[in-house]
Amino acid sequence: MIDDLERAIEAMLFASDEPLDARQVAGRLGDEMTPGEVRAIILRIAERHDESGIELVERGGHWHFQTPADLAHLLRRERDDPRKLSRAAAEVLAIVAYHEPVSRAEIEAIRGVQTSKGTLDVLMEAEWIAPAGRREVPGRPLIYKTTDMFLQHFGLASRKDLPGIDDLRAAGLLDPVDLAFEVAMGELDLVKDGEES
Amino acid sequence: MIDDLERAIEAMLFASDEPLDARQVAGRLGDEMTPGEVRAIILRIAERHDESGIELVERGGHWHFQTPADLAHLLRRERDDPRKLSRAAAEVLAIVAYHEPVSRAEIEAIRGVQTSKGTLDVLMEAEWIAPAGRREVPGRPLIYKTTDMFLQHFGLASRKDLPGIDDLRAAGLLDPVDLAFEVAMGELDLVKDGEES
Amino acid sequence: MQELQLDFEIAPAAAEREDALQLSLDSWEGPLDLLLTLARSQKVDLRQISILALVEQYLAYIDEMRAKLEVAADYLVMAAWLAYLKSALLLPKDPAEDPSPDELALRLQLRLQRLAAMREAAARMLARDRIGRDVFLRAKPEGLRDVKLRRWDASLYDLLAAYGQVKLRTEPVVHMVSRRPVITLDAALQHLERLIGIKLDWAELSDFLPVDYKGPLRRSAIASSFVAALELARQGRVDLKQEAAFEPLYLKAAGA
Repeated sequence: MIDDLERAIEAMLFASDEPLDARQVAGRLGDEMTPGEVRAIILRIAERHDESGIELVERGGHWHFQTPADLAHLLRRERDDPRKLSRAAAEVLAIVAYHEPVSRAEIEAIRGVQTSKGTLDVLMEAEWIAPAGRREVPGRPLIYKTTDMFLQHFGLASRKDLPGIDDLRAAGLLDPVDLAFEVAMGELDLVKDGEES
Repeated sequence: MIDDLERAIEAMLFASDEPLDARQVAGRLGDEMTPGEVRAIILRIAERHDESGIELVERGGHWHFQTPADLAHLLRRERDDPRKLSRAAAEVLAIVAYHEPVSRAEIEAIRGVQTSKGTLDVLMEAEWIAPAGRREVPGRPLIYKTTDMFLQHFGLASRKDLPGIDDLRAAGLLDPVDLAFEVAMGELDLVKDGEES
Repeated sequence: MQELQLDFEIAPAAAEREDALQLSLDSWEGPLDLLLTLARSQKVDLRQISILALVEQYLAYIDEMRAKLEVAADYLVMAAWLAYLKSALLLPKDPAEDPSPDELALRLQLRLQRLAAMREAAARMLARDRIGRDVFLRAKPEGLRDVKLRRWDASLYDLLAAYGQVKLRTEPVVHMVSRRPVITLDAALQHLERLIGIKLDWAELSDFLPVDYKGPLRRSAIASSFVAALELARQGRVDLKQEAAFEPLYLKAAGA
């Protein structure tokens, strides 16, 4: 059987919006309890919750309820949310990889279309590209390069492993088949870029 | 000794910023527990906290921890000031709760006065009532019902716990006047018939 | 049913019921509310109230009010109706009258009972242990969070293909139309002219096509042979016949 004082202190600590020390609790109880007596009861409450899904902990003399650290994974559930990289982002990534370090303006010059900020953000979020200082030209634009994570993800030992232009041609990746279609797709990506930003 | 599953469920209910039902808890545990099994454990946790300064209560199938009502005097602070309800709003809320689902016209028939738009708005803003479709009668009026938030706020495990609802129903006081009138007239006729024979 | 005083949280206008008669009409939620309060002053169960006495109370109250201030229309409408009810209740019963005054009085009583029931229910509901007043939740729960870890998918092929496209897009464009498998009209004409002399009787157009034409080539051959057949017919060198639309087309050498 839990006595009324213990119930009252437990409820107080539970409902309080900040950790309470023994003196504050004694003050709220409004009678002649000493902080020492309150502290003894608080320890009893803490012991009662030992090994349960709730714990009463002391931080700098102040007490508060929390969930045990070993159960934190239940409170924060992480879920994978895989997404296909957009064509625009793949192009930007390829340009950074082949031409690094490059500024955004240079990427745009190579792609022949505007690149939204969102596209670069996506690649930085994926940790495939990272800023690599500034180009010492007027405006001092940020320049980007690929990361180790990039090499790892694409199974490359180093940037030198990227196939050259001739290799790409030999692999048929530069064939002008359905060029119009590809251009049309490029325009679609532009629309997507606009949405991303 | 409290087992791991019980600890986990207790921690979840304790950490959650809104009441959880057994299905949500089961989903978060991510294994093959059925809601029924989870519920059995929740009941065990609730029992463990019985008579303490923290209680685990069920409201509309959802569970949350709160302080026991008998300790209110220790915890009540001036800033704790639940939404004050106008008399009109309190009556409309009661009518929705005891008669749900009801249309505005039906509420007005009971109160004998028009309900200002603001009254329903206040109750919807508090999330105590919500639209519940339309009545399939001419004009297809919107009908309202109470929410889980309503049950939580007023400490009701379910609508069956509404004070005196069984008595009111038995006394026919939740029936419309027309129906009650037919019944009353029928009883009168019966009495007359009895007198005649 | 147990009478409960209204919760203190209910608007102050309603709080002082006993002194209500001294208050202005703003205190009432409409005529039915006023009637209910007056009925309560009879200190009997609503099922036993005297409707006649209630009507008189109401009319007297409204009269008093009208002397002091403007009374809202719905209170006056109720007053007029109650005045009618009162006279009907007092006059000798007319069995032909429908609805009878007793029935009207019963309806009024039933309405008052229903409103009273809800008023008490509201008071009892507000008196329950309410969150934030009687019971308290954790002030700052940790909260349960669903964190989505976004993972971007792309293969090396995607990367290289994308680079190929960039290169192509920026290279000068040369349009080339690739050859597609077709049977030209000239070829079909020659073929048909040659065969028309061999077949003597009506034969289907498709019988004139080489059997090794398959797929798109065969479709092309049908189309060009059809046009060739029309051309030969125009020149008077073949006869054509068809039973109906979409039926097979037959041809034979003219005059054969």
